[in-house]
Amino acid sequence: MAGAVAEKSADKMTQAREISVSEFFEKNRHLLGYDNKIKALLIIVKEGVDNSLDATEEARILPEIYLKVEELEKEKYKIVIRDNGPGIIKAQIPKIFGTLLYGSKFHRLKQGRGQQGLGISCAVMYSQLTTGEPTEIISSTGDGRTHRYKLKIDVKKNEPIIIEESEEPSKKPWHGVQITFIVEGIYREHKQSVLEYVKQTAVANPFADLIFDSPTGRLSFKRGIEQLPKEPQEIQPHLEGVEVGVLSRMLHETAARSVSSFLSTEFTRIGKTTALEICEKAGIDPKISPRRATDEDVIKVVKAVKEVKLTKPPTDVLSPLGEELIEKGLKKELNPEFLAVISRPPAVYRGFPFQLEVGIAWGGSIAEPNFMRFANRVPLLYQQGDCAITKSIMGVDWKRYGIEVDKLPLGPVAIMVHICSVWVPFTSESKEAVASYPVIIKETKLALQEAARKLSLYLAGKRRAEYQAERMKIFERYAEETARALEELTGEKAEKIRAQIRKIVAQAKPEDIEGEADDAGGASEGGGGEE
Amino acid sequence: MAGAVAEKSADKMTQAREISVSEFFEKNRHLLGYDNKIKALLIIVKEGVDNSLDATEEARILPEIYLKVEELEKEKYKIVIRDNGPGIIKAQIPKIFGTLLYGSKFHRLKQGRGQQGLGISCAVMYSQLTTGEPTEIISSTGDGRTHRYKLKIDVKKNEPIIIEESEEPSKKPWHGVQITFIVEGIYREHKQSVLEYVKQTAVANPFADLIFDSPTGRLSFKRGIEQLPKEPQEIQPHLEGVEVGVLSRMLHETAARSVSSFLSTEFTRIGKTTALEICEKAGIDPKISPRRATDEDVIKVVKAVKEVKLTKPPTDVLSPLGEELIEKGLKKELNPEFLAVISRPPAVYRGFPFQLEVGIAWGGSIAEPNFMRFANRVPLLYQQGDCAITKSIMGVDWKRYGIEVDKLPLGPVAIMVHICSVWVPFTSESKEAVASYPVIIKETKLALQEAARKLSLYLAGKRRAEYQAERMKIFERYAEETARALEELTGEKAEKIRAQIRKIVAQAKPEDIEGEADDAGGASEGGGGEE
Amino acid sequence: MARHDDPKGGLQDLGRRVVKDILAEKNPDVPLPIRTLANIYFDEKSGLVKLGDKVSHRTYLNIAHTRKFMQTMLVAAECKKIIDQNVTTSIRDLYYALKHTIPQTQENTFEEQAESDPILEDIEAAMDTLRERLHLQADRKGYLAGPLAIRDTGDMIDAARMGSSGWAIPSNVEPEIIEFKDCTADFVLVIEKDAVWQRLNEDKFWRKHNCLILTGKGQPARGTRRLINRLHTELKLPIYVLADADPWGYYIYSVIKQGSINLSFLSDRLGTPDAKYIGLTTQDVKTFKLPSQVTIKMNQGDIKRTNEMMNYVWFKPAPWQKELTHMLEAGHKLELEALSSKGIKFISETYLPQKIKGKDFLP
Amino acid sequence: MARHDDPKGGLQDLGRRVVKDILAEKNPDVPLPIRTLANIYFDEKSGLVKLGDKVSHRTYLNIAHTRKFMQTMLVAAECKKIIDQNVTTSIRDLYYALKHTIPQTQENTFEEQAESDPILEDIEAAMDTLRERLHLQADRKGYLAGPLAIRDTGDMIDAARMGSSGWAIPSNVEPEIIEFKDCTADFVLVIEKDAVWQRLNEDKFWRKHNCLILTGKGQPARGTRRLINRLHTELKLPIYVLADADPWGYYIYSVIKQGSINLSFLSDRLGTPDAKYIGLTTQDVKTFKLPSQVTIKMNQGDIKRTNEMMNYVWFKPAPWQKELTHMLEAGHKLELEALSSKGIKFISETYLPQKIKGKDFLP
Repeated sequence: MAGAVAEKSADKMTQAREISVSEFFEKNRHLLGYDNKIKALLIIVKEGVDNSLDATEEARILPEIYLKVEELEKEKYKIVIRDNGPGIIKAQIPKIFGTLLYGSKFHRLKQGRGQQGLGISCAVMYSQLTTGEPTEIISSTGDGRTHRYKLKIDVKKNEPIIIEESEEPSKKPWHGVQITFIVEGIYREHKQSVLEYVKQTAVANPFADLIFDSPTGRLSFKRGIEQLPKEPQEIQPHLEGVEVGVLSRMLHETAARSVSSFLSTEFTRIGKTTALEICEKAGIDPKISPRRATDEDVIKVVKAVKEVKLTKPPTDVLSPLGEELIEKGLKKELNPEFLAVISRPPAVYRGFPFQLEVGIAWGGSIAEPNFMRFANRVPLLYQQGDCAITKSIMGVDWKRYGIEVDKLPLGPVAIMVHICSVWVPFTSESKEAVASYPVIIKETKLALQEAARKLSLYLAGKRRAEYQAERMKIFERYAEETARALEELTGEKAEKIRAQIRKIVAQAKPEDIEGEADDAGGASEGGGGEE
Repeated sequence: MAGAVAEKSADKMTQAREISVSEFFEKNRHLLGYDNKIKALLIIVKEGVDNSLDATEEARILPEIYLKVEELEKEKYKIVIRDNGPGIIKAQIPKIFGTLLYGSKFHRLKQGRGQQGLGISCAVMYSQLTTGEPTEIISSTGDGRTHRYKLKIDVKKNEPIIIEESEEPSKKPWHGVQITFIVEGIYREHKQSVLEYVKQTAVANPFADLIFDSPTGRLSFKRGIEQLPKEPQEIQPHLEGVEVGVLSRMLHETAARSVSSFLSTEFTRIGKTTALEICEKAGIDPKISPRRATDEDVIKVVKAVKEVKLTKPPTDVLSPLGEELIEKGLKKELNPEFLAVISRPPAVYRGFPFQLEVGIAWGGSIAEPNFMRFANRVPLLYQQGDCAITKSIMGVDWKRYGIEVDKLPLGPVAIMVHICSVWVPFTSESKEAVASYPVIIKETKLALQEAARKLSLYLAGKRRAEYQAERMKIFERYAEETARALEELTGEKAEKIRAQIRKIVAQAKPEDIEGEADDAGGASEGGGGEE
Repeated sequence: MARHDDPKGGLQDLGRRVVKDILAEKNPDVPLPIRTLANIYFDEKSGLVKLGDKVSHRTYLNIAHTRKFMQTMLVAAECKKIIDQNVTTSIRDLYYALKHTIPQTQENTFEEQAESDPILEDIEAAMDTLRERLHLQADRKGYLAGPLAIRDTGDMIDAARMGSSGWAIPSNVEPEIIEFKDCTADFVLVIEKDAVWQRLNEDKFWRKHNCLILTGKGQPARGTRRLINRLHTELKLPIYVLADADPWGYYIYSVIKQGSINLSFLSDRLGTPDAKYIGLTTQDVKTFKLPSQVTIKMNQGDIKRTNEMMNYVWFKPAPWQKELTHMLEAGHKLELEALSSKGIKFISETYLPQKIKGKDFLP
Repeated sequence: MARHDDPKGGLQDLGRRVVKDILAEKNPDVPLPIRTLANIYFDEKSGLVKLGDKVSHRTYLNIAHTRKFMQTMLVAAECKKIIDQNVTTSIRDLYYALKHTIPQTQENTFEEQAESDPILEDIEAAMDTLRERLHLQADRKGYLAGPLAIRDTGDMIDAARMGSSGWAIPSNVEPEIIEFKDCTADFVLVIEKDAVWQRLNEDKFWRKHNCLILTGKGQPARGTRRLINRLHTELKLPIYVLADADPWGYYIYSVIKQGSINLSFLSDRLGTPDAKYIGLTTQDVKTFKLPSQVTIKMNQGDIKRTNEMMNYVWFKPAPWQKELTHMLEAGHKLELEALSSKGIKFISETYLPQKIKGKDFLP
């Protein structure tokens, strides 16, 4: 039998081969959110618009973005996304749009909307998969030439196929990118739609001009502020949470001459003193060459890191919206009666800095509870229940702040939560929900609680003022009736009594006013019955 | 400005490069379920045991699997998985364990536990990432030689690094594979644990011998049946639901000479007649070479396919557990009072055949509701709420079947659902939940309803028998009192009346007995008050 | 079953029929008149709510009947026993006398009085008799004052000389207990509420207006309704009813006038079709310029009830439809005490005299 | 405040005190006796539940008092007006007469009678007077029969000649309305339930045993309690109480005997500390061999209530502690009608004679 088994085994094994990333994602496209035709439209728009906003922002250009969704036939749409970004140089266009996992952002630790170099090329793949149509890219870097490509993807090889390619002088000087997809999809305008995505994007990016030509008409979102947020900075990794495998690889790739200089040059916020302290705690010679560090050494270093107090990563690498921008966005959209905005200081999960921002708006035009989640300024519309942000909202004891709750808060309340990070941990590649790292939930809850405290003070103050006024009114209200009854009993003129009561009320000090119910009333015992 | 922009753009773009799959999953390992240390242990055990079961089953060997989880130090475990499968030939060992997306099963359409060639190499990657330790693989194909490797993965290149390699004559002839991981993890024995996985695996694979040496002691699961289920068959893709992009690629890769022969040779269950019918409906010449088919032709074919009645894919390619095995598994585990097992005929989603099997057990040792989900015989322990199986259970109107419900059924009920398919659509790469394709939900609900109907008949019969007996008792109960009252009214002896009533009751036919309440009683109108 | 002037004989007949079935090995069967709305009709000629011909059969071999069948026999047998002993007892006593655990079970013959009361009504209806004839006592409430002399079990009572409390109307007012001896009154004023009755008695309203004043203290008991019926039919006195202007007050009036659905088999003894409604109506608010704050907003139940009442045959006459429509439109109701807002003596010195003088009644 | 034999003067005094405060620009203050359990004590000497000295101050400038303060003044003023007009009215009339919308608001002076009734009790307690003296009428219920002659507002009534219904006890039995003229009875039997009273009246129990029989129809109204008090204090008649053997029956007895917590300020007029409890007790089940099925299982409320009662001072005497303990141990209660299980005439011919003869009473 053994022989037969070996033969069979060998037979199977020769069939084994490497699978390309494109093949993998073609078959597993639900991992990127392509679950259904409605959502497919949203994801393609999102990938395009997010890229445009990233590109303009990085080039420090105030974004002007044009988006069009046009129905070609039943369940077949043309999507056009155009920006005024820096454009893409000719040589890179096919690779960027025709290769999965190709990008400039993957190895960088820097806050941005895109991360993996996966989204836009998957959109190209999805288009060709559903309609057979290539994707058209037009781009200029402002050098007077416009490049035009029609591309598909060779799925087996994970390589671009160039269907058409042309270059012409720009009619007028411009820079930017325009992408046109032809895809299968369904356009709806419900809660989790392209429309909602565009609206929320306008809230979180008030420095952008947005035009959306939708199948139901044009929507324009004018820029609300003429200044870009500060540019996020790229950083080195932080030692907190770094794992054995990664450290080991970095040790073998570094140009540093010694372990201590490796630590202080390859990681953020590690000075020489700290590097030496780590080596000392790990019991290894700080001067040995990184390449000579053994696996045991790596493990010792990782353990030592946990015993050393590390400086947090630099706080200025992130680009939060800031309280002013959040206030502008929410006021513009919701016109609330009260607004509390909290920007937390940055924190760190697994070595990545991140920062939470929260806005809670109350009353005004808000009719019902409204929860908006953003990650690096991108709205998250799906998988609300699985998201660390939703879990954090549910984790706050809203009743303590005077707000009714049924799992989520009730009443005329809008809650906006923005997480920005050099690396936002999504629960899936479709980037719909933030993973529930305890420290992220903690930070989110702290931000929410701080904002809720402000709201609670406002609501309490409002109630108190109403209560005081109500009280004085009560003394006033019963004066006339009391005076007339007393006239009947005593003959003293009601007008006079009335005037005197007014005087007494006017002179009343708060301590005269406070008080509890008198307890004259008889208790009924023994089960009732009239007496 | 245009110049500056172009410069900046060029600068960014030169940083862009391809990212390896290993890098991608290293950073996004939560996509594979490595969310926390408890779950990490489970996933690694699962990848190993699933592979072992797949390998033995494919080689038609009755599986004997040994599993050991041993605590080395706090949060550091050694995991050993050994099988009696066919083994792996020497040349393939490094690739299979040291390359992500390397496997024999990806392009095959055949029911199996593993699919992507991703799971076991990711386990290797996770081990080295958390402990820096290589993974040891020992294998023999039964040819008298045993190969031993210690491997790591070069993440940047997605290639194996061979740390140690040796070959020696086997001490005694054997075939199989033994893998040893050293990983960070936490061992627990709660609902979603290694222990639960092993237990449920024993239920769904009663033809396997399993030994589990856990940190708390040894558990043995003896084989309950000495025969493997029939071997699943590999099939060609089915035309139903095939998409433009895939069809287009297949047309360019086929060896067929004409479109019609392409359709009848590359797809399952398409005969010449059907192929010609499709071409006719599409309005294209069936004789043209596949390579000459234009994009428009492809779209026409896809549309035509929807108008043609297609034969379902072959039903014998899947290997369901079968009603007998399910019954054995559930009876052994739960000792229920009643058991209904349903195996649905195969159905198709997106061109993939799949099949649903359901077991509903009631009473006996079952104390509380218990839901077990399996996909291709693998227990699913996480993400219950997101799973099509859970949604299907919630979609059944259990009350109709006499079963109490609070979203999920209540009472002493255990529900086991098994989906097998040549390609199970999971919601994520961690394979924890089945995606909610409408047809899958429909099939699951049909299976559940069929089983629930049987259970409902059983419960109704039980209630009816109780009710009939109760009824005869009632006639008996009131006879004495009635007889005595009648003696008072008429003077006739109570004993005599009593005996006569007995006779009447004994002679009563069911149609005499049935009846509704008489409606003599007066209705109270106008809000009560004694009259 | 024909009306039994011999209740004991009737009970025995009932038993004999059942025994006959049993001895013939037939499923025994007690026919009972159906007493729900489905078997009620308004007899235009007599002006009474009456019981139709529909009959329900209570049989032993019907799982839903068996217990009730037994209970019916038990109640019938107990009534016969009470008649034999020539005593009177209350329906609560009847319940207690019959309640016991059925041998060899944990079950009682009756679990609560709400089980025995309807069985008794079944028997009353089946035998077309009054519970008083079965020597059973209904609850009593209600008072009367005015120029009426009565002989009650030998005692002479003058209702014009009963001080502040009036004559208490007993539960059984059948002629064999209560004989009318002398009456000089011109009419009877039936008042829903005792407090109003006391006011009028204090004012000796009955003397000034030469009438009898009578209150049922809410929904009148059977005895009180029977008394009103006798005062009208035997003494030919007109009956005027004074109740709250709300669905409950109007319902009380309709029960006095036409009888009730539940006791429809007794309508010709308990109903007084010639009774007139003197007030209150919601239209009085305008007529008598009552201040708007004494009105009470109708609740959902009131509105629903009023809409139902508009469809009853006995509220079909135009003046009633007008009043009920007015009530719904105004959206308020009012109680008799509302008249106090015009002063304590307004009701006796203004409201009633004006209504009686103007014959301002609803039919 | 001292007891007012001049209720109108008392009301005026109340008003004058308040006006004096107001004119002195002081926050006006009405002291009111607290009528909750916290200010109740059992006066061993008199055997009555009495009101303590604790006083609550109702002031105008207290947000929780202001509305009640106004209402107190309104009720006081209205009572003065009624006395001025020399009429009597019901507490419901009082409510209606006072209810109106406060000018410039959507609020009424009183929203429901449940608001005006306690205010009236506050005034009664504050002035230590009876509502009857304020010309207000309480609800009435209850009947009496037996050898007692009464003069009621000029009419002579003989309670031995009242036929089947008996003399209806009015709401106000103060001597100025009800005068006792002649009485030959030896004792008074106070019966919780009217049905039992009717049975005994039918049997002419009062004639055979030369007594008065009286029922309050459940918890006796104020008038009935006052009458019992007068029959004992003025005619020196012993009072025997016959009630259900359950917490409610015992509570009714205690109210007749010691007075109630809520009307504790009236205990010396409404309570009759010398009253004795003749039955039923749960111990009677054994004594009179009652069948076990007439007992009723105690529910949670009964058990809770009985445990509370065991701690009341007035149930501290040993025989009561024994009975209450027995009740809890047996776990059942029973109603008067339970005696019917021994036959319809058992109560009048066996039970009561045996108890009276053996002086088998609870204190």
